[in-house]
Amino acid sequence: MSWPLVLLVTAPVMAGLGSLLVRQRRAIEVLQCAQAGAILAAAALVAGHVIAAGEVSVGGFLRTDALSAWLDLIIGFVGAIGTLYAVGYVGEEMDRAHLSGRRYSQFFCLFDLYLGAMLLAVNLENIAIMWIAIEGSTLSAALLIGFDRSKAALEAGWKYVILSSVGIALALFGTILVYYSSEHILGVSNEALRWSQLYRVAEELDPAAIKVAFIFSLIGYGTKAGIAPMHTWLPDAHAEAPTPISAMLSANMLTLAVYAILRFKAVTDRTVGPEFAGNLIIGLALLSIAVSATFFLVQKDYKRLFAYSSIEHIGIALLGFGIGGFGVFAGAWHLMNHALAKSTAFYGAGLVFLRYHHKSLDRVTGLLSQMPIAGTAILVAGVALAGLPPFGLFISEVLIAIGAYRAKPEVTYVFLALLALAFVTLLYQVLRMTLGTPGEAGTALGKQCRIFTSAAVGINIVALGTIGLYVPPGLETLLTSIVKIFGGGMETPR
Amino acid sequence: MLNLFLLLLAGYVAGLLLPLCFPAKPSIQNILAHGFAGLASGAGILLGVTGLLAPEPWTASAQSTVPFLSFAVRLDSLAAFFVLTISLAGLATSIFALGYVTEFYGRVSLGALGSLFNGFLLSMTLVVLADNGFFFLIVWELMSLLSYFLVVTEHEKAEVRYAGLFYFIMTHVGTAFIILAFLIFFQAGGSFSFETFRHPPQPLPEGMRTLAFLMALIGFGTKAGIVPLHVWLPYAHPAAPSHISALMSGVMIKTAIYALIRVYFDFLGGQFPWWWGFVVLLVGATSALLGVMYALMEHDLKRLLAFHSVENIGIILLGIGAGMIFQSYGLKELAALGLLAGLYHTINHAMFKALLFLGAGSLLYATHTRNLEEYGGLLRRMPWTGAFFLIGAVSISALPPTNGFVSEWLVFQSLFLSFQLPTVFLKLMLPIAAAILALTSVLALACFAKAFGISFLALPRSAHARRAEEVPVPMRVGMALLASICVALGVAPMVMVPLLDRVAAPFAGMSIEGKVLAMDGWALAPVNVEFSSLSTPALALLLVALSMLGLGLAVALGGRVKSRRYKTWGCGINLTPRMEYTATGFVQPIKRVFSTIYQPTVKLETEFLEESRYFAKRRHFEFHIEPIFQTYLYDPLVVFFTTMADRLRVIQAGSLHLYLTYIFVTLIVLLLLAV
Amino acid sequence: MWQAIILVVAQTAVLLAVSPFIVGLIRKVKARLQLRRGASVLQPYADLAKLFRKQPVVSTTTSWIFTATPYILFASTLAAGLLMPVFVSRTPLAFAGNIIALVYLLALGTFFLMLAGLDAGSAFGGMGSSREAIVASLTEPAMILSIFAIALTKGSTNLSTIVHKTALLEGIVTDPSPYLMALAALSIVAIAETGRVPVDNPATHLELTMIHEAMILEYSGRYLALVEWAAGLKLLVFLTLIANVFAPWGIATSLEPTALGVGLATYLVKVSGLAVLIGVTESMFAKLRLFRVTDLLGVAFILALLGLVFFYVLRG
Amino acid sequence: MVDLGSALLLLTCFAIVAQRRLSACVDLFALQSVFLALTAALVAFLTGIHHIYIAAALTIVIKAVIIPRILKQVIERLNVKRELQMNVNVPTGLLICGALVILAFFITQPIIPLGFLLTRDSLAIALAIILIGFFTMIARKKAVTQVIGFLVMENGLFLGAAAAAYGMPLIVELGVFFDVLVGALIIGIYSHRLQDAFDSVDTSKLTTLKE
Repeated sequence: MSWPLVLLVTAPVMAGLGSLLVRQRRAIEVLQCAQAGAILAAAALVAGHVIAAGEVSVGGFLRTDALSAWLDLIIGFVGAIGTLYAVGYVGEEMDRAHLSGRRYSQFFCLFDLYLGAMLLAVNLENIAIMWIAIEGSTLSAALLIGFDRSKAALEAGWKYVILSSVGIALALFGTILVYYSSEHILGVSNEALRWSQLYRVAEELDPAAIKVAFIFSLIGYGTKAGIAPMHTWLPDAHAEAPTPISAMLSANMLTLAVYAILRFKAVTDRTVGPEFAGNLIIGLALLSIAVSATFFLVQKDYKRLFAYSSIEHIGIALLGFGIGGFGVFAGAWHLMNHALAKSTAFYGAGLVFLRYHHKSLDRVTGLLSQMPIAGTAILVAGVALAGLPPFGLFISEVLIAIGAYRAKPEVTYVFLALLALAFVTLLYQVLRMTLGTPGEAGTALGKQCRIFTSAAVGINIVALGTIGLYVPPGLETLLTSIVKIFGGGMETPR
Repeated sequence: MLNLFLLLLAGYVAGLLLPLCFPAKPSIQNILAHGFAGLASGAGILLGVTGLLAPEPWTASAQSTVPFLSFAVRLDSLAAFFVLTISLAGLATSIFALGYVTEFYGRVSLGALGSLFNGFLLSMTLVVLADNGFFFLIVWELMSLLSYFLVVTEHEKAEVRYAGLFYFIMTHVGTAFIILAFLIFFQAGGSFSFETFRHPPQPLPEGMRTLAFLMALIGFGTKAGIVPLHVWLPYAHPAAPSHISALMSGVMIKTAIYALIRVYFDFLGGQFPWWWGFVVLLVGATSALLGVMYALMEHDLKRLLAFHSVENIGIILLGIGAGMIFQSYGLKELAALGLLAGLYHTINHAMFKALLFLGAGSLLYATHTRNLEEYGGLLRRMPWTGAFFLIGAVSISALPPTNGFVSEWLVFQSLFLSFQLPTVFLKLMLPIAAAILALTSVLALACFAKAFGISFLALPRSAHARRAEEVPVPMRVGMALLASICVALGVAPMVMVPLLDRVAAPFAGMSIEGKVLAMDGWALAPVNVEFSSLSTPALALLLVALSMLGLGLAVALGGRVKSRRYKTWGCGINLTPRMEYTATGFVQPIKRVFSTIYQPTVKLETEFLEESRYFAKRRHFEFHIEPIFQTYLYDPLVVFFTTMADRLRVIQAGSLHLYLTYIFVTLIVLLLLAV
Repeated sequence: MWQAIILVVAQTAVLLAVSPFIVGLIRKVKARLQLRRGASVLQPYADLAKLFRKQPVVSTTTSWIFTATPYILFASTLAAGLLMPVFVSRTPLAFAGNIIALVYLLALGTFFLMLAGLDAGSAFGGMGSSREAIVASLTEPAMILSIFAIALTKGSTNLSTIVHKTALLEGIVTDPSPYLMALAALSIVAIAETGRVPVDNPATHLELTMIHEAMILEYSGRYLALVEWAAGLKLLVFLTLIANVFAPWGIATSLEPTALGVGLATYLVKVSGLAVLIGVTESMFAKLRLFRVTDLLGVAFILALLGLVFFYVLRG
Repeated sequence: MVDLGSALLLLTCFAIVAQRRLSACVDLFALQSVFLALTAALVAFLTGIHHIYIAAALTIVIKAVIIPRILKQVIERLNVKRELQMNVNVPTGLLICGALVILAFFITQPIIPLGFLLTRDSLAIALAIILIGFFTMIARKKAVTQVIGFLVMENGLFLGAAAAAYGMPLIVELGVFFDVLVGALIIGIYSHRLQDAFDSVDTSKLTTLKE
């Protein structure tokens, strides 16, 4: 019973190639919606199987444990909804003749390949092949970021491609080092690269080698995850990419990179104990939160604003993972809620951009009264991202604070202080945008665009609300088994 | 009790959701929202009363899938008392709102306003009911969030947005401290349930206890509006629609008082050094005095009332602080008395402050201005509102026989009984606190003589006031309810004291009902009749009887003389509003006497006629007082952060090589660390 | 029970009867000291009677507050008087309120008087009220502290208890300094509260200086009568307070007729004595500027505080 | 033997750092790739792991032939002959590279004993090459030289994989090669577009996006 997994990784690729072949817009739209449905269903089914059976694997090639299933859910859901949004958004661009039919189909081809690469990466068993898939996603993203060929877009794309290529290269060296130290035990073969195998023999691996390997993969994949100080490409890319892509980058790709780091962390923890990797991650995480908190205040561009908030939240999630125990629970939960909230925020931002054709924060006010959908999206997302109930980010942040306080109280003090600062600065900007009286008129959006985008926003907000204060039992099983992957038990007195 | 609780829950939830189902039908939304709110708060009143009378705390809980979180509620006497307070205010405001919100039709989405109103009431109720730290934090934050959105109801106004943001930031920073305080308790017990907070497996070390005390004081103090954390309050409360201001000022800040009592007397088991109590006392005295002093200088009625909330929180803390001091010396009955006094003032302030804010709302409704100088002569146009406002004013000025007087009298007593304390220092400090309290209440009296006199008496000072008309019935009913409660709590303390005793007794470790009530309930006599006694019913009767006597004498000695109506003597010219004493003029002496605190700056510009320097064409006068804490404490902070952020922009300088260098350096540093 | 009611009525009667006399006496003393013959001591009674009969003029700008105030003022002041022992140490209504209640009853009257001052709409009334506000707010703390200093020595804030104990020479402090401090403070307070020179001048209508007179400027006829009477009562209340708290000796500690007689007589002597004293001081001092009054009241506060300190220091 | 090959690779790195003329840099890179291929083949021969031969062959084809050609074309089109000013001047650069080599040996010290006797030091050298490549990207301003720096890093990686770890599984190798190729292509495309947009490939001029 493994077809859903196969479907999950193949559907986007097929849809992508398909939209390259069929050139009519309507056909592409249908294809995309079909793909969205397919990955959504497939992701749900895969997760279901994993919840039931613990693991799903196809050949020696694909293997999905709780962590992968978690990522499947995130990427699958956000990807599917993002596809709907993209149909609305890019369609609008085309209606306004900013886009030729050829470029239209190219966009969706790249978009789907990008999605496919990410979905593949999280379900692969072999860490080296996972690297290849991630590199694939990097490259397709590189093309998407520079998609509209403005100077800014090119600059952002260039920076992205250089920095993340370097990062990814470092990550590969990390992988090689793991292989280098594991092949003595598992033999010179694919076995030596399967994480399932690695976990098994991790205790026997050479600590020194694994340490170095972890540092390389932390910095390598960390560059992709936008951890400070490797985050520098992130604001540019998120701001200049077409908004559906910004949403995907922030909600999916960063999460994917975190996933990759986690795979290595799991091995490292088994080999040298959780302290080493934990401390490194905690340090960088706090740095990331600090950086983003300070940059909220000086923002002039609302897409950059949300980009920095991604840095902050990836930092928070990593802090959770770095702490371990139910910190892992919180971190994973944080990733999912962040993905939902952040994509919502970018959906809203995209609509605003379509209307005003500029990204200047100072000139956008009174969204609630002028663009109810976008306004609500940004307000709700802003409240959620600021870490307020009834949204899950509050839950995870408190849990992380708890975990941190248990492990290292001083970390908690710093963490809470930074959170408060980030709260103030982010909310200040978000409220400035949404409340008040509208500034300029802008150009109204087309009907189709409105339908698709508001559907996307609506679904996201509903999802965000439902899992706000309540972890569905299925997801809870996933989370607990994720915690087990990191060797922590869930001692959770209620 | 479960049924009552569920009824309350259902009512609020219905009021939360249903209005949203009828978009663009404001009148329906209005009725649904406030009708259900009224229903639910009615249930809340019953719940509170039953809870106060119940022998044992009532608990219920629903498990959650989140670690450490469980939706547990516990209705002990303390919680019940606050539920009662919240629900009373909730009921009155709901009735009032029925009429009041009509002026928002078309301007504001009634659906949003109504459901936020219900959500706000619900969250406040849950705050006092929560029995799990995590749950508490959630509803606490929800309360802040919802109240924020209520504050910015009229967000098209810039000052409203500013007020809201200021409030939101302050309260959230406060929450950070609360989280820390809870984490300290959590550390000891490994659980967030209040039960383990109460009885941790291993006791907290002294240092940790002190830290928890301070964190709680800062965290909850921010919400309560203690000086110097009060700065948000005079912005936020006036910015909200008046019935919301009534709830925020009357009730919301009380949840902080609840939490403080919960933490100090319940979690920390009332075991603390005397200086904790002294700190609370100090904070209370400062807040009381500065609160009323800044209130005096306000001519925006709602800001004035907001500052009085700071004052009254101070008075409440005086009572509680005294109680804590006595507690730390094991003087149980006095501890109970102090606590009782504080709690009594809590509910009293909730009632008369809500009443006054509703009154202010009515004035706003009738005149569309909040500026005292533009009112005047309203008592003849709005007799009902005027009467209710007067009752509120008399109560807040602590004049017999109203409720404010009773509770302040009790606070006085608990401060005077300080001669039983062992140390001379405290023996001196508490009476001085009493003196400060006396000063405070007289200044409050002056302030409300101004507020009522300038706005309701003499001639109308503006076209607004001339056009004013009495407000619709629901609003009057709402105010009438609160006014009658104020009087009742004043003349019938024997009803309230036993209930309050049930709240205080468990914490102080003894019941003092018998010691406070004398002459089978007709007099209060803490802690024995010899020391002091007070009987408001007697005073009320006496006052009535004697004014009858006065009337009698007048008739007897003078016979029935019909009095003649004639215009006031204006030194020969006809009296015009411009000759009346203004609010500014009224407080001028006070401003001058206390100029060290106010640091007033006065600007007077005069344009003379060209012909002669002896005739002024127009004079422009303005004075403003220095908001010390903002200028010297908060503004510098803001400046610091903004400049810091500005400096740090160089990190993101845009150069690819720089970025590559970051990665390179990080890599090398980490590698060196690892090896 | 009946006994109590009779006593209350009697006390009421005495207060009502004596207060105009005190006012008259003070006037007389001042006149004498200014080498005038001055009006008869009984003149105030005649004034009251006349005012009651005159037709009052009520301003058209006023509301019901204006007409209600005299009654409230009268009632509250008289009630204050009934809370404290006058010629019987155990006054029946003592349970109704202690010294703080007394202070706040007077405050109630002041509050409504301020409102009335504002109600007529003339600048004088407003000015009076605003000045009354500052004076009242500065006297209050001193008053509370001095009262407390006394209360401590007797372990009670019930006037009746204080007086009774002192009269029976219970718990007399060996060192009188706390008493003296408190006495000084309370006298200053009394002068300020009752609007006598050097704080206020009851005999002037010079707008720059008047406080109390300014508030009641618009009153006439029976309303004025009541207000004046209340003013007299307030003065008497303070005199009685000082007299009975600091020198209660002679007051009736039981209800034998002789004791009552003696008590009444001594009471009259004491208050008249104090009245003469006031008359003398009034003619010795010039009225202070409003903003110098604050210094005077500051002194009162410090005195009261010192009284407290002394008490504790001596007790150790 | 193998270490000798690795040493040669390291040498070419230094040459690239020292070289100012772009086309020369490209040639040096091609040369380095050839050395790399030889080393890999040598490893394959000595260990008898055959798929490393394929890897070696691919290296020759892609890195020694195709990519250099692409780069040459780019250079022609952009007619940037030589790089006059850099962020770090040549002597300092060389010194830093020396330091990096020492660092690489220092870091790999505890790991080396793990490796196969035959290729003891090539791991250290691989790391050194990676770091030097990275450094080149920082030190040079022109897009093309940055690309070369990146490709040098890739070579370092490949050396690490082939020599130190006796080659990754074949499928991995193929994947990696594919990615490298595509990556190079995309970077090429970008540098074209940058040229069109900014008429220069001096990446230090790309600083419009910042706070």
